[in-house]
Amino acid sequence: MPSTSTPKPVPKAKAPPAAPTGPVDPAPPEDVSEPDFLTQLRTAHGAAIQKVSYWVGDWSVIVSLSSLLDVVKYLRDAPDAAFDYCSDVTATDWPPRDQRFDVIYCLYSTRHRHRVRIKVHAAEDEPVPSVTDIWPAANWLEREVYDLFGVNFVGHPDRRRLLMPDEWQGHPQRKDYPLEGPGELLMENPQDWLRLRNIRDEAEIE
Amino acid sequence: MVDTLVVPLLKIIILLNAVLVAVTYMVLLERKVIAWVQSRLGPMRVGPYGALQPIADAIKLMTKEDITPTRADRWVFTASPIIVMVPALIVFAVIPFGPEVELFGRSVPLYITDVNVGLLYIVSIASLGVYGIILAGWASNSKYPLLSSLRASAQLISYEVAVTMTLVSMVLMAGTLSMVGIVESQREAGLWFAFVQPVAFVIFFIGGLAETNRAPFDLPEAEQELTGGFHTEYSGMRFALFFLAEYANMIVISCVAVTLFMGGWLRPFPSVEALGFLDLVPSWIWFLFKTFVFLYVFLWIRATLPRYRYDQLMHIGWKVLIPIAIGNVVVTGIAKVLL
Amino acid sequence: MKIEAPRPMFDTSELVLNMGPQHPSTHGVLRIVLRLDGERVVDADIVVGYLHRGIEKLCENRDWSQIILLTDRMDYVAAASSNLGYCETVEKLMSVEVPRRAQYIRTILGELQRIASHCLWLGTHAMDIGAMTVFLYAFRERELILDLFEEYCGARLTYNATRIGGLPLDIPPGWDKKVREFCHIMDSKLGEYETLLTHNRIWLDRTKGIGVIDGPEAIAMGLCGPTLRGSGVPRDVRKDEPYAAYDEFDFEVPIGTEGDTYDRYLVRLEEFRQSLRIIRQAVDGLPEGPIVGKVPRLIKPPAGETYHAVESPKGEIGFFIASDGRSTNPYRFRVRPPSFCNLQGLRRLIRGHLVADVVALIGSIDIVLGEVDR
Amino acid sequence: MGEAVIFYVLSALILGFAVLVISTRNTVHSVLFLVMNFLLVAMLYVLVGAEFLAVIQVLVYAGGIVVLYLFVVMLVNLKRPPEVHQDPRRQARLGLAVAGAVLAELVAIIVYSSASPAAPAVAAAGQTVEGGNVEQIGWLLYTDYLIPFEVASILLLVAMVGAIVLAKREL
Repeated sequence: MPSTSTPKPVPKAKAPPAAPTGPVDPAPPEDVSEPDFLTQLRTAHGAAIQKVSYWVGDWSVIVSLSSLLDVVKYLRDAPDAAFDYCSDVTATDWPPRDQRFDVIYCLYSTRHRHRVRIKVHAAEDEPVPSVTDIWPAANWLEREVYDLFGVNFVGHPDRRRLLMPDEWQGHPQRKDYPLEGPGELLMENPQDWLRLRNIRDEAEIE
Repeated sequence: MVDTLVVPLLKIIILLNAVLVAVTYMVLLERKVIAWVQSRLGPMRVGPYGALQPIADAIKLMTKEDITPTRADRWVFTASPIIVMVPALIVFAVIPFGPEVELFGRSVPLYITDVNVGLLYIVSIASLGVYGIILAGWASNSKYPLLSSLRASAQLISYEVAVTMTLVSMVLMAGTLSMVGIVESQREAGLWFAFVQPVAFVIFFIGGLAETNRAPFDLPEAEQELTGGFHTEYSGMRFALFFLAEYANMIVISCVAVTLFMGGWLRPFPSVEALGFLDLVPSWIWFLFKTFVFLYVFLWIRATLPRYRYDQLMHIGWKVLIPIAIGNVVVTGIAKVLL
Repeated sequence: MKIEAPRPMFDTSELVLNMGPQHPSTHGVLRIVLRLDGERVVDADIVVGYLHRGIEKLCENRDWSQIILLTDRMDYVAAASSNLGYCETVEKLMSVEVPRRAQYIRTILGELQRIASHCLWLGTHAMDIGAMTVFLYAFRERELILDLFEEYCGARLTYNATRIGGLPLDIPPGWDKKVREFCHIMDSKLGEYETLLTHNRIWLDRTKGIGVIDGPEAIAMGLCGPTLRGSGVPRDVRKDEPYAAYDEFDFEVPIGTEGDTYDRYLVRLEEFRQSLRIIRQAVDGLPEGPIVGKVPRLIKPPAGETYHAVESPKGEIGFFIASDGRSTNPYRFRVRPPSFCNLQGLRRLIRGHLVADVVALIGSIDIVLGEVDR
Repeated sequence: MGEAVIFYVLSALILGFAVLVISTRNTVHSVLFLVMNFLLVAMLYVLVGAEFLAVIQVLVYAGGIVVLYLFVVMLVNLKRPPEVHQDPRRQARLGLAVAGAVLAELVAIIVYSSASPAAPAVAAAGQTVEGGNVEQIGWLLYTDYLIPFEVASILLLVAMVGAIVLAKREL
């Protein structure tokens, strides 16, 4: 019996997969032809477009933050695009990235019945221009994104928290926000948690 | 002594009790009728077919906690339900349920008193009920009751004008303000006044709906808008007083309508001899039956119609009902002079 | 020289009325802070979030098939529509083919759900305006639908009725017959509702010209569903971007002309009929075959993002889902709730109207706070 | 005897409530005492056999006019005194003037009535009318007092039109 037995190889604990650094945004395959409005957008605002991607039938365009307003205004007004309906404004959070937020605008045209997604990358405090002037529908949608992600919308007429209480700390939908909320204390002993919070609030007031 | 003191006192006691019982059963009737309209059963648990439900309700209301909001005006808050309830009850003094009848060898009139300003008495006492509603809303020191009491006072005052105008034309017809006299004059005319004065009848009925805050004019207590209105802050027996007063007022309005337009205790077509067998039914049964029909219509309307909006209600009151009522008075007067 | 403005005779100050979060007509825990001049609404602030349960965050930490029952809890009066929307979105991400029989049954469930949800809307809307009988009539018929759902999946409110790739169960024997019977009953009951409301003078007075919004503005405000169609915009996801088996059926998209509360009422009433029409066609043409497509046991869609919308009874309910392709839960789960977008337009609709109209308009846009707040 | 007792009790109550009307701080309470006052006055009318007047008193004053008072008092915030009332001696001066006027009026009434005791109104109108005092009042209003009656109604009409013109911002 060998005295120096090599310790059994302990099965390595599977390291948690590294946090993803961003969406795939695959380029459109060769056999799919671009819709007309995208081709025209390229000619009109070619410099603003960072990438055009296609996945399971959805077109999405990544544009640079600085020219967001120009692009969406063009998309709303150009007769071939006519994206008059803002279905959704949302965001995704990719913390390892420098510009951690993708702010996503899901647009629809009631005239041509087509869709497109516009995406911009934004860093934590980077100002994102509000599109409320172009689609009033974006008002609450942007408020919700601000509330849950902390995306810094500028030019929004009424930038308050929407779903969370006004005095809430942090932005719950971020990936680094703990799932169980502000801390275990809240769950186990709400009274203490409340007292602590009140002390903190008073300290803030002073 | 017996005729001047004992009999009236007995009558008052009997009437007050009868009215209060009628009012509680009115609540049950409403729940039943509306339930049937809505293909439900209504109360079924207390007593056979829910017949004892009013008693259960009364016990529940009396044992409930009596809450006075901290910032309410304590005195006015306490007084308001009483102010609402008292006029609703004392109006019954002049309602004639029947003519003089022989009872235990004594001629007893089936009404408490017959004053020569009976109709005006009813109108003036009924107009005092609005104080309870206004003050309840104000004294609660709460916004919904306040809005409600503003609505209530505007509504009651506006519709009072139209209703009083129809009464004027009725007085022109009958030539007296006494309730008994009005019934007697219908006997002489041989016709219910509802057939002679259909316009006044309709206006009186619509106005009556509004005066009693019943659907479709139940804006002051619209629970979907004002969360119950002026009695939002009331609980227990004080709330019950508001509730009972509303139903007592419904009965009053029905009684007045029957007296003025439907011949009071008279049988249908009092002048037609061929219908003489109808006289076998005692007069007061006729009166109660007609009142019941009116009350049923009240409930029926509540189950069927949506609610008017405040401005529409005022519009109907001032721009439709009042001009028609005034025109009706003028026409009646001219007809009276010419005929 | 300084000219002083004439001093008003009395101080008239605006009354701030806090409507909700506990109020009989806010359909849940909606709070509206009204600024009133007399009874006229000068402005309103709509406060939501009282029912916020963090469903989006929760879904990002549950695996793909567990999420279906969380979607039940959003629009809890139209759970099957949310189920369907979510499952279709994941199927789109995974490029799964769903068998035709499953598509048909999904369509039937979706339309039954639409009728049930519209019944609840009609009842509460009429109740808010004071017509209490319609409420009980509408609930009577809704009960029949709940019975059908109960027979299909065992639940009466939160159905969990679809699965990724198909359905959990085939329809029980005789169920299609009962659905046909229901369609027959519903047809005659619709007449009852109409008798009580459509030509009722008071109903017309209360709903005509209230909360008027024209088509272009409604589109810009992001309204959706019957609320948008009431303004004359023929936008219906079922027609424009057909899903399930809708492209195989013959139906119309009713639209309004004036864009007022009455038109929204008429549009929804007509949708009852169109839904019945779809259900009849689907039951008649129900194909045979499997009810689940080819899906792996462990659901793990490839990395990518997609947005997919279906027409819930309230409007376009969209799901934006991002998968990172590695974990068994979505990386980002986002719902585009139709009630939320419609509620946003409420402030514009109620301005200048009376308190009583506020109640009518809340009913008219048909919101469910579980979906607004998630 | 009984009537006299009732009369004095009623009068005392009326005066008491009248004092309360002007001495209460709370405006709504004050209006309420005014209503009580009116109701008691109506009872006085009943006591002297004028039921019609009594009922009209309740209907018009208690049931109509004071409700409007209450309406205004509830709607308008009266907590802050208007600036014109800031002058502390103004009230005293005004009060003195009004008191003097009332005193003069009382004296005049006493002197006048003791000088020439008025004939009973009904007797003056002629005894042709039978029945209750409703008929009598009606008869008087439409015969002897026709012109004052019509003038009063025109006055009220003008007041009503004026109120509508004032209240309506644009016609």
